[in-house]
Amino acid sequence: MSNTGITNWSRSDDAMVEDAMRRGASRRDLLRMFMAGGIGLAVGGGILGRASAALAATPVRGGHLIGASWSSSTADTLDPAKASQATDYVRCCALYNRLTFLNGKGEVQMELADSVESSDAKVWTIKLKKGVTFHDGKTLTADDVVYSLNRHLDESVGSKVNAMAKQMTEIKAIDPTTVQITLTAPNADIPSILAMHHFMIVADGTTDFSKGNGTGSFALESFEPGVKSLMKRNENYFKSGGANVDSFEYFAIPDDTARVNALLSGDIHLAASIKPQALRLIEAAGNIDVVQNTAGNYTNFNMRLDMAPGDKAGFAEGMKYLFDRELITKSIARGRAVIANDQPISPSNRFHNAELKAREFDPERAKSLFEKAGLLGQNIPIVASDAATSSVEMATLLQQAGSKIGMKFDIQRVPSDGYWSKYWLKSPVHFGNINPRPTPDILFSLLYTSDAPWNESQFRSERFDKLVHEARGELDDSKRKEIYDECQVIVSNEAATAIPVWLSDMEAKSNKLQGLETNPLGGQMGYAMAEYVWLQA
Amino acid sequence: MPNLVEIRDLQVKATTDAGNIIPIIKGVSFDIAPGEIVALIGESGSGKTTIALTLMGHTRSGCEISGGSVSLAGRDVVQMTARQRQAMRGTEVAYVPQSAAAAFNPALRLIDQVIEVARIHRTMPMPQARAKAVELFRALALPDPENIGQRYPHQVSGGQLQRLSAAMALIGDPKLVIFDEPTTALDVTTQIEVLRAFKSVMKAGGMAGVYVSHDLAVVAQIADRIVVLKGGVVQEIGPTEAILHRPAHPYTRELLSAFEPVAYARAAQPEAAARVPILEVANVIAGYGPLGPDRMPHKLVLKDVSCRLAKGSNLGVIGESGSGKSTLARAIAGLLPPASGKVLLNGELLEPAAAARSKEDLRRLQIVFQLADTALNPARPIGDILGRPLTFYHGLKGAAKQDRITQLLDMVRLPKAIAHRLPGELSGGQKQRVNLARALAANPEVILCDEITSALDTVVAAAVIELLKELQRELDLSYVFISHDLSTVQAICDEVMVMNGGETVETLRADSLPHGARHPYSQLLFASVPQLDTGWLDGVPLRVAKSA
Amino acid sequence: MAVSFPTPRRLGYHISWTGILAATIVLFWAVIAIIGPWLMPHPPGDIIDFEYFGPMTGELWFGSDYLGRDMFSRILMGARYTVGISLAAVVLACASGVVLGMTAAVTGGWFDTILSRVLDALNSIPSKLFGLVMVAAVGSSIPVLIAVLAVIYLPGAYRFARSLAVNINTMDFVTVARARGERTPYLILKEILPNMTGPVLADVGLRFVFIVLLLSGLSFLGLGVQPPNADWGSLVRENIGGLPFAAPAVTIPSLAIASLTISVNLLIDNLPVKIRDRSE
Amino acid sequence: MNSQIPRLVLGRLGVAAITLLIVSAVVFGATQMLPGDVAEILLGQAATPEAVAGLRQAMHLDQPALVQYASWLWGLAQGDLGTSYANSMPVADLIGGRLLNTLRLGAVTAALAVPLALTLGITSAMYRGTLYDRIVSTCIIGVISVPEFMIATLAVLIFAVWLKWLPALSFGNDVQSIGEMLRIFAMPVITLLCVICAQMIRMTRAAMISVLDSPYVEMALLKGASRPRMVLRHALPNAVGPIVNAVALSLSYLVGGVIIVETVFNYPGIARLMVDSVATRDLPLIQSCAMIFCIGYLVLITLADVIAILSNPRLRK
Repeated sequence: MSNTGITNWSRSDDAMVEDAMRRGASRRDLLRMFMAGGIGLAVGGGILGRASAALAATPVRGGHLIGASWSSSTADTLDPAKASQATDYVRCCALYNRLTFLNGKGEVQMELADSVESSDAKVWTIKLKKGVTFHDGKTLTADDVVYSLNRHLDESVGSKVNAMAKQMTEIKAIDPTTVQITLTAPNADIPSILAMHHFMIVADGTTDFSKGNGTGSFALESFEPGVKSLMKRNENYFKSGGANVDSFEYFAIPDDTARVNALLSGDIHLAASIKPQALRLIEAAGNIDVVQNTAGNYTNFNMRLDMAPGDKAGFAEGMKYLFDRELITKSIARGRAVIANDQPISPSNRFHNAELKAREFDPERAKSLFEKAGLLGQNIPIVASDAATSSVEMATLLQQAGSKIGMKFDIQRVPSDGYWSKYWLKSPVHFGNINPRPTPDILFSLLYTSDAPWNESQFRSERFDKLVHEARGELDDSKRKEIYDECQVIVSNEAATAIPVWLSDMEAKSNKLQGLETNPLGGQMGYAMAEYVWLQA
Repeated sequence: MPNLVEIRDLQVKATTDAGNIIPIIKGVSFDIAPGEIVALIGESGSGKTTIALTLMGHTRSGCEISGGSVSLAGRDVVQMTARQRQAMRGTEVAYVPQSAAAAFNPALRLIDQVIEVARIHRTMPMPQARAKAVELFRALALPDPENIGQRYPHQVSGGQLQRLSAAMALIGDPKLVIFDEPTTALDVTTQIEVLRAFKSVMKAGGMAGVYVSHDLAVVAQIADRIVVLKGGVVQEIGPTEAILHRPAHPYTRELLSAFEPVAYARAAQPEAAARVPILEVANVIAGYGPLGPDRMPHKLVLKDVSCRLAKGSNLGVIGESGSGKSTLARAIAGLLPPASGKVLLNGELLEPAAAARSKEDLRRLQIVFQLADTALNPARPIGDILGRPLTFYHGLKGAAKQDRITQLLDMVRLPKAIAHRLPGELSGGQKQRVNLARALAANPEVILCDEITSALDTVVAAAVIELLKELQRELDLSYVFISHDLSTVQAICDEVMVMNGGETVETLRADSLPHGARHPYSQLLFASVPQLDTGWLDGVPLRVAKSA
Repeated sequence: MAVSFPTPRRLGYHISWTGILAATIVLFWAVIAIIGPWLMPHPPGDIIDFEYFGPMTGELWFGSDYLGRDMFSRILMGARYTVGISLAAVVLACASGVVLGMTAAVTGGWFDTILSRVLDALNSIPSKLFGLVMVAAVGSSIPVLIAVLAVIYLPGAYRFARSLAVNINTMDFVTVARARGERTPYLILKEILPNMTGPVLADVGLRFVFIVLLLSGLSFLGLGVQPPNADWGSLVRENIGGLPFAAPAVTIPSLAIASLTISVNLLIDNLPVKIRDRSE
Repeated sequence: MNSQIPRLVLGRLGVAAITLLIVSAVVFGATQMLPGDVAEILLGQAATPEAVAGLRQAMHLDQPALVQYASWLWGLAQGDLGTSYANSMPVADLIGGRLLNTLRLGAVTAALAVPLALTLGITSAMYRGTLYDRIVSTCIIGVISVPEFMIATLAVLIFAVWLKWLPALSFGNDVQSIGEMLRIFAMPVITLLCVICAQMIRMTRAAMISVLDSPYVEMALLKGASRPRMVLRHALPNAVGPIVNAVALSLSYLVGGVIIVETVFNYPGIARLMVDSVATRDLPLIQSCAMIFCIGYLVLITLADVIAILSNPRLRK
């Protein structure tokens, strides 16, 4: 990935968080939540490397933890509302707390809140824990929560979740430890919404966030945007024990090779987002573990159906046949990927349609399809970018396959810088990168229904829209499975989005670093690792 | 009494960039007695400087002593180790360069350079060295001997530098001093001074000297014996008197004859003045730098100069460096547009700036520069250089052009084969002829000759003058002949205009020279020209000396 | 530079052995750049080996790259881009720089002053950053790359040419041409240019080297030729991960760059000299 | 006695003003071509039209770009670099530390590079044509023909990853002791040396050689001066002009050109700051960085000219 590609990461990170909050959108979960405060869904087949062995071990206190992310700039911020990249999230998670959070299994847990309850899912009452203090000594009150939530409604703040927060019509403090939120319409997801990183609680009236004054397990020592941050353990943290490490240093090393080298040389304990090509070196090193997480992240190939050449029947299908998924898995992902079948529900999801087989690599078939579409021998531009993981490599594979059947694809590699605002969703034929969503409903309503905000191929189908809506109301799991199976078939065949493989996100860490688990909110334990991990002496 | 220097069968070879080895000194032998001054005379390429340098065990890059011996005070310089030579240079044998201006380090104070020899060889403590330097300055008649050493080279005049370089040579009390054309670059009035100074200190110090020069007249004043060289071979060796008055070798005679001022004998046309002058310059004022409020240039060089050139006759312009004679040529040619005044060609007014003049006017008035090396584009073959004006002015092409080029080359007595050569491959004389031919290519009516013979050896120069005369007869040309050398001007001009400090001193008929001069400056100027007579220098009235 | 080659003695030229060797290498790469694509055993984008950073084998002469593509083919392809782009850029930069420089020197005055200012300003912008901004702005296509590289190196060439031309301009033969009434274009092309070809050529060579390196530098910042093709710099950069294993995928392109730049340099330092023996 | 220098410097100040204006205009033009503006970039995925509009308004970015540019210039005229769009910190604060790092690295490098380059350049000119000369020049060419990032990465692998002698990362701002500074700067400096020395050495050699051919050096030889004396006392003072010029040009690279070194060693310098600011379309920051590079360049070449003048008595008067 490029060292300037901020936008792409902000984008995917936001999406990751957002999916978590949208979890449990089914009525059944809603009911459950009233009784039990929410049960989790089986989320992301988080495969743990050797690190998992360490889980059993008991935490060790002390030490100076150094982690390195992949992108950072002067836009780095400690304002949760503006947080836009892994680097920001990790820092905010260490400095602030949310009312609720999601554990490794994706279950909603209470953090600053004692309880989040509603009788009608429209008016929500939040009871706060007592005796929680900010780093500056101030005690947490309802006003802080009201202020923190209201900020997102103010457009001049530039909050990432402004749209999300709009549903909150009224946020008021009942008493110092009780906050009441009134919504435009019932929404059972509030507990998860509040678990978003952006909804972290800041002190009432805070406008300058460079101090990072929160309730979190770490207190800020120093912070230089685009350079690094240094934190000390918050000794009077409200959770028992608090963080394990004494101090926590975090920054970004944009250059992939440099990041790995820094880990190998022992300068850092954790290097986020490792390229498959680096694995050989890392494994050779011996004292390095790789934490791999295949939760359903994918890079897909989008052909807009409302533009040439996507509007020609058969083109999309042809392209799907032109993907050598075998080769992609082997060469590009170095085996750290699972072949996909052109639809977004990953095998780790219980609604995954196993009957729906992935298309074989079949150039001849593709050729005949292109012939029918009258596109054979035409020159078709493909927009790819380092912003969409491995898209450039995939594009080259397509190009080669195409050249063998007389299709000319000319690859336009564009800078990651500005890719998501300039090319994604806009170019006729381009690559995208989508992060895991735990429920089919989110994925479909986000990416494929007629009103979907990111309808990458401009796919329109009443039947599909109807099915998705139907499924949202369906209580019977098996029935929903059937419906979703059909949805997946429709997407796989009709939507013009080729999804060749499920990619996995890899982090490399020194084996001194222990207790790092996977989390549906994203890498580095949903960016909250600092509070939980420890350094083995 | 043994000789101080004994050169026996000296051989020097040079390696060309082609890698060919060619001999440039072919077995030269001669002696120098202590306190004796021997002159090496010869034209460029005769190897005189090379021989002089071997006395210090030095050869210029690409050359090497390939045989023979150069013994100085009994020790063979050729066999010496580098260290021994270092030790010898400056103390036993010292060098006075041709161009002191170039030989002084512009970044260092003069005194430090003068006494450097003492510093290098630790011959004496610094204060003493400085004191001695001041003495030498005084002996060499340098102004303000106490403080002149504190100046930098660019702050003193050429003549003074030349004398300072002598001081630099003498500081180490060498047994032998080598003078390498030390006065060639100087004006006559300055030269006389420097010669005086050299002669006196040499006599006083009783030092032996080698005086390298191409100018017999100068050598006559200072040398005891003369060695005549040509092509790296000794032609004749003898006492100065003998060489001057009883030359045995034909080449020596040739050299001498080139010196005899051949008065320009031609049927004087009394009515010449009556006719419309082909070129007329009226009250020209010109200079360099930005125009001042009075619309006069910042640095005025020509202050109201007027002259006229009758058709078919020649006007000589003579003066020392800085007199503005070359500037006059540039002003006429329109290269330096006059600030005021008129230039008329055949009675028609010419535009001040060349750029504004018509092709025809440009064609009729051609200028030939002093240094053929820089006046000919070194990157283009002679053919092109001559061909361009033919195409430019006369639109000649192809065969016609080629024929004309051959004609031109023939006119200036050059083989047509030269057309394919580059200037760099020609000798000085050949280049100057090409330079001339280029002007002729335009079929001009007037040619401005700016010091065209100054850079040439006397014999070659004489030949070029002859050529000019012939061409004039054939092509009915008129020359404006600019020079600092009286004899050349005499040799070709009807009238001579003496210039000084940007002003006309006086205009004289050539045949009345040199004794017809009325103005003191012209008298001084003419009197300063060395004569082929050993007694001349001492005979020159001291009035000349003071004003130098 | 890539097409200059030693001229035999009998034509009156003299060149050292180093010069000949260098010239041969430069010539070799020049030829590869032209015919390379026809020599490629595999298409440069084709993944023919599931092993990545593979070693040199009889089948894969230069091993395989980070995707298991044939390095040999990619090097051959890369030659065209490295040599081609750099050559185009250097010619563009130097041609325009020299012409502007000479014109400025000959005409002088305002034209000279303004031009010098502007180019000096351009010179003060760090080349890589300028390249980065430009390519981020208008995308990374070959014409853009060439243009950017040319713009970056134009000021240098201009400065160089101008200083040379100023000196030559004072020569008498230029004055003579002026006195003859020649116009600026003639003065520049016929009188001045022929006298600075030597130094200008040397300058061209040096800039060529710098451009090759800058190109590789830009590729490090993610700008370069469109895939599957890549210039040598990009090859080094995309395979830099193989450095720890000294994989041919990274060493070979580096060697290619080195061999090219070094020989160009040596060639400049040992340019053929015309034999000049004065004929008297 | 010395009216030359002040006049030159004053003149240069005027020129500098113009140059800076031109540069800022060029940079402005370039940034206008970049896709997206700071508001879109900051909101990233959440960039719904109304959100962007709101943020733009809040950041006063709703007026046309040209106006913003003009107002920034106006601010600059009053010595105010403006405030960063990306994180509304004063640009001066953002640059401060980074600039210091860059200068520190630059200073250390220059302190090593200049003496090294001069010695090598002068000696190889002194012994022109000898084996030593050939070895030096060959090494130079060899070094400059290896891509910068290659040298840097190789250095990290060898010294940090394998030998574990030096840290792979260099944070300029946490230097306590000299020893630590050496450890931290070692690799960046080595890399930079490889990049900038070559040109300086070549130029120095060339300048020296041209002077060594001059008559006054031959004169020194004929005075019996030793080779070192000829070179150091007679040739060097006259070669200072071109040499300092070459040095200045090479050093100007250390201000803005070290982007690759900063990236590989994660060194928080000003070059990376500008790259970041380009990524976030942070106009005031971009401009300010450009200004700094430009000023650095101008200062260096002016300094070079001043030294050249001081070294030459003819100009000094």
